[in-house]
Amino acid sequence: MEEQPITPALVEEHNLTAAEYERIVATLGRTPTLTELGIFSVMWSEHCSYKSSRVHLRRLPTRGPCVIQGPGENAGVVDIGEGEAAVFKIESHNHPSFIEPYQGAATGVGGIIRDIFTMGARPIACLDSLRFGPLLDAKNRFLLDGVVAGIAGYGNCIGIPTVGGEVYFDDSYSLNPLVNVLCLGVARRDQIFYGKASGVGNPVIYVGARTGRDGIHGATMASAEFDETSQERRPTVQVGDPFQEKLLLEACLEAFKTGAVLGIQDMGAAGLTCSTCEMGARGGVGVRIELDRVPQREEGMTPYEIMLSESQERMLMTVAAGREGEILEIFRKWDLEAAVIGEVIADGVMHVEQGGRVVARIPNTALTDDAPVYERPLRRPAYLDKVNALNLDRLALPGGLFRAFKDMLAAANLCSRRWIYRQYDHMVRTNTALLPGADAAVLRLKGRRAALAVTTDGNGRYTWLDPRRGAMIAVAEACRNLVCAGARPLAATNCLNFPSPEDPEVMWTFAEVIDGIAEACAAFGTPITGGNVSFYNETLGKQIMPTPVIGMLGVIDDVERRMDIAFKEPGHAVLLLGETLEELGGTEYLELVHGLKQGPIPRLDLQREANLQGAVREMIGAGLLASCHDVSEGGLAMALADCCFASPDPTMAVEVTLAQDLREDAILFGESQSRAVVSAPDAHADRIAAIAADWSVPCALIGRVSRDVFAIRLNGHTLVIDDVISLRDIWTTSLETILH
Amino acid sequence: MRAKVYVTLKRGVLDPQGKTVQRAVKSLGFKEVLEVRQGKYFELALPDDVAADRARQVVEEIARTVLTNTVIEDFRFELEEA
Amino acid sequence: MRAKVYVTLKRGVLDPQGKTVQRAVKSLGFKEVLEVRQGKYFELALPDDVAADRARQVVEEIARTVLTNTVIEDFRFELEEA
Amino acid sequence: MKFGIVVFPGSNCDHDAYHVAKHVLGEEAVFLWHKDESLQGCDVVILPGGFSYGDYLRTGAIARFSPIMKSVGRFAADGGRVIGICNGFQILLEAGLLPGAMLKNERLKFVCRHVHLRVETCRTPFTGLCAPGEVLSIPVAHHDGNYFADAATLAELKAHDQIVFRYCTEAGLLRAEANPNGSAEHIAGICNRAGNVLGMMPHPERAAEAMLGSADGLKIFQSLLAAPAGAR
Ligand SMILES: Nc1ncnc2c1ncn2[C@@H]1O[C@H](COP(=O)(O)OP(=O)(O)O)[C@@H](O)[C@H]1O
Ligand SMILES: [Mg+2]
Repeated sequence: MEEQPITPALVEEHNLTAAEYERIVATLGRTPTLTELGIFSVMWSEHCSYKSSRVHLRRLPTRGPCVIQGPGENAGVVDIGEGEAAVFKIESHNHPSFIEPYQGAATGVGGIIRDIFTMGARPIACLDSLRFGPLLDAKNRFLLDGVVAGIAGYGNCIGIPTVGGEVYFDDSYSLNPLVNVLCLGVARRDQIFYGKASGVGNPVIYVGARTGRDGIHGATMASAEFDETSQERRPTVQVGDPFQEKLLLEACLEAFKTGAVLGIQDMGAAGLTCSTCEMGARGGVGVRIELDRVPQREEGMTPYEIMLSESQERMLMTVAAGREGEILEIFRKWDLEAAVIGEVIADGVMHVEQGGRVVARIPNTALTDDAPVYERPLRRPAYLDKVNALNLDRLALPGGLFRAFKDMLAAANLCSRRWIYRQYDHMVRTNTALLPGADAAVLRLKGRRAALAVTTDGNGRYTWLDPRRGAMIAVAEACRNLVCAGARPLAATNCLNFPSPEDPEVMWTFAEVIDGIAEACAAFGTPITGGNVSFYNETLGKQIMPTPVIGMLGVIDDVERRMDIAFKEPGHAVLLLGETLEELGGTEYLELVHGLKQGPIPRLDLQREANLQGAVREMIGAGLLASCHDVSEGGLAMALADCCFASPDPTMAVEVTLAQDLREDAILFGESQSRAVVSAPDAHADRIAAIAADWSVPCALIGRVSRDVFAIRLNGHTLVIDDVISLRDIWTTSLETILH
Repeated sequence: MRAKVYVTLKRGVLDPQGKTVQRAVKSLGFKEVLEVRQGKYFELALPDDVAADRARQVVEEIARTVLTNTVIEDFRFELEEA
Repeated sequence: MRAKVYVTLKRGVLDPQGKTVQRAVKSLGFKEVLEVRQGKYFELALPDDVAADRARQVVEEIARTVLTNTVIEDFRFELEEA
Repeated sequence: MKFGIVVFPGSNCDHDAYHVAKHVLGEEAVFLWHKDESLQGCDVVILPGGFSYGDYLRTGAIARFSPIMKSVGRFAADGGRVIGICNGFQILLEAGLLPGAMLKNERLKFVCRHVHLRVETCRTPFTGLCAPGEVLSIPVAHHDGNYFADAATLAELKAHDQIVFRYCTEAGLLRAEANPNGSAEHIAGICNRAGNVLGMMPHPERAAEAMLGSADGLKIFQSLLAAPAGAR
């Protein structure tokens, strides 16, 4: 069966170019078997090999005093003090979620959680970063509903709280929703596990779910190997089993405690193939496996199918010789499948046998480090000049700014995300010290004074209009969100969602985004410890906006000093830190009210941003603030509203009086960077002003927290005034209203 | 008229529900059960005077578009006079 | 041998899932559908050589004790030769 | 006092309950494995929240067959104190240790949020430190918390003062909008006739420290510590 001739058509169906195929033949010194062709095909795919992105990713800063493990492992690891390490990473599951939103999103959650506990960490939280087309379209509502239910279905069941995230709506995502999930775990610093095989003769153990014919993409050809029925039995969608993964998680953590586990890797994309060759390559050894010993869900699976299956909830581990019994016993206790399927060998090859016959034998490095790398051509997109030619003089103020404000409160991109996060168990494990609705999620570390803060950010419209600066703003906003929650930003992860890398204009935006992230991360001292690249987010020629999502982790030294965004007491002074410029390009307001998706996007001065963050940290550290919220999408008016609505008291309101010689809409809705709204008792106002002055951050007393009446006055007239309860109502229920 | 619609997972699609039930059943001592697959079952009530053809057409379409996730599930249905 | 078990909510127990499906069906323009009730459907595989009586007894017991919560649900089942 | 927290496959609030018993209350706490039968001499058994067996068939349906549940049944019959929280409540219903059943939430969505509970009876060892009618703020997190019982059972529950908590507004009023799941008579928690077995959907273990937004749940655990001893 294996002797099926490899034809050019077969090669093409495996998404390999003729040149790549020649390279395979040269590496092996012979024609590959069909199984080998399949293995090369998945390992050299964009998804596994990063062949288009690798040359660019090298420019990201990945080192720093806190970094224990940077990119290259299952997840990044950073030191969080007192012998503990945080393990975190973000992953995309965009394409599967479009095909089947519930299962696509669910298995995305399952996959990233495995990446975390495979490193020896107990996962403590997830965040989800989502993008959909406009909700006017029933198909997009269906996708949102399914994706949120899928994330909830998996995360809630496995018992890991989904504590935050973000969601944006834009037409470019209509045929390509984005589903990115970040998972964060905590481990003992000295008990991190790596995906590395070692010790010739050590057994290799397969644990978890049985292998089925799930998600085998490679070949759809009618060939001798695959008869009609096996085609039909090959589901394109994997079904997640969070219960199984919960058992796997507990069993793995228990197995790690024995000291018998030497290396472990989860089977995600490219399943058994990927874990086998990567573990071998990292350890500089080889791995020999026998497919007959692999637990299988169905009969008659071919080596091709077993090696390429993407069945979920599976792991591969190497164990100290002689101690396999102990490990198998633990998995049995948790009612899980576990079997010794091979051993570590000296040759650096992936050696696969079935029925005593060798079905694949490939040098590990040919599949990993030596996989093709492309310097794809780059070309600055022509659209950029056109969309960055906004002339504010030609932009009329809307008839009623109050009306515009109400529309913004109800806008899908700005309204409350309650409908989403209430479907997520965001409290399980009892660590969530800042609930969703804040700038960042805060997780206490039981038994310690310190806590972790985590957020995801990425405004696709910004990066579409200005890839480099947009990416820098994403990093800046992520840091700012953490700082506003009282944290010190530590390190970042990133998920880069782009259309086809074969389009030079896309590749140019990709390169720009990398440079933007690199520059900003270097400036803020937040190295990138891992991430994910998702290309080919385009359907029928329609491309998504380039959408980098930054996940940022920070530490709060004293959890009691965490900060939230809610106004606390009527009478408190409300201050605006930072400078408001006449900037409307790229804003939510410009698109919502004027129907314009135009730049230039807000300026970002890294030094000013650092000053703002430094000032805010000092104010929070000194215990001066009652609330703190960064100003982002929707501008100052939205930020003020957020601070009111975040209070459990529905009558909490604010009255501000602004005086500035700028367009009124820019003052209210402009998205100038490096700003924050803070509130504090009057007695602290002087010290706040002094700290701001020290950091050269403009600081203006703009109003007071009030009760019932929400009012914004500008240059002597009232722009907005209403009963806060009715405004709050618009904002809280908007998503529900749109969706039901 | 009454329609009964059965929705089952396609062959080859993992059925965690069924598998879990099967395990439980086994551990309760029912060794005879070799496999359990779990699906959904719907009863639709239609007016008695709907023509069988029309009923068939309506139920088929509802089953396909609403009751079944055709990416992973199949369905079949029966019509029954009340 | 194959057993098919149908579990449905008792009359009088509210079925919000069925209601939601019904609403969806209606909004799609199928005015004919008067009511939708959602239940569960199980297929159990038994060895071919089990005596029908024994099979009946086993399936009945599994359906009653495991597959159904008799406070809110009823069940019925059929046996089928393979 | 010794707390035993049962670990079913799929339990995920077991560590949270343990944390409260051991580190917040400073009492003794042990995990009880579902395949064991011994309750290790515990004074209180907690059936924690989570998704036992994935809740794939029905919530709590399979967990009730665990070996440990036989012992829990005997323990309860002898007057031992048992709290089922969320999935634990669902298991108690499936096991017949409490009457009624759980349906899917009326709105068919999982719901995680803080709710208000009115304490309906203080006669139980779980509510001894509460005032009648007192309103507690405690979160819920479930997909199947829509309590159902037929009219006769509901009448029985009332006749024997078995309704322990009801969902209410902050001011203690029973209102549809304060009921997160459509539960009959706004029921959030019930006990058996003797009062030694409590099932509740809200999670008191998530509201036992001010840092988490509320410490009202602690009252339930503290009531247990204050109550005269039950069976062993
Ligand atoms: N998809 C989501 N899942 C969970 N929480 C979300 C999601 N989207 C937004 N949130 C939460 O809603 C709040 C507001 O989100 P966002 O407007 O993006 O905040 P910011 O502008 O401060 O970054 C945050 O606390 C965020 O974590
Ligand atoms: Mg944001």
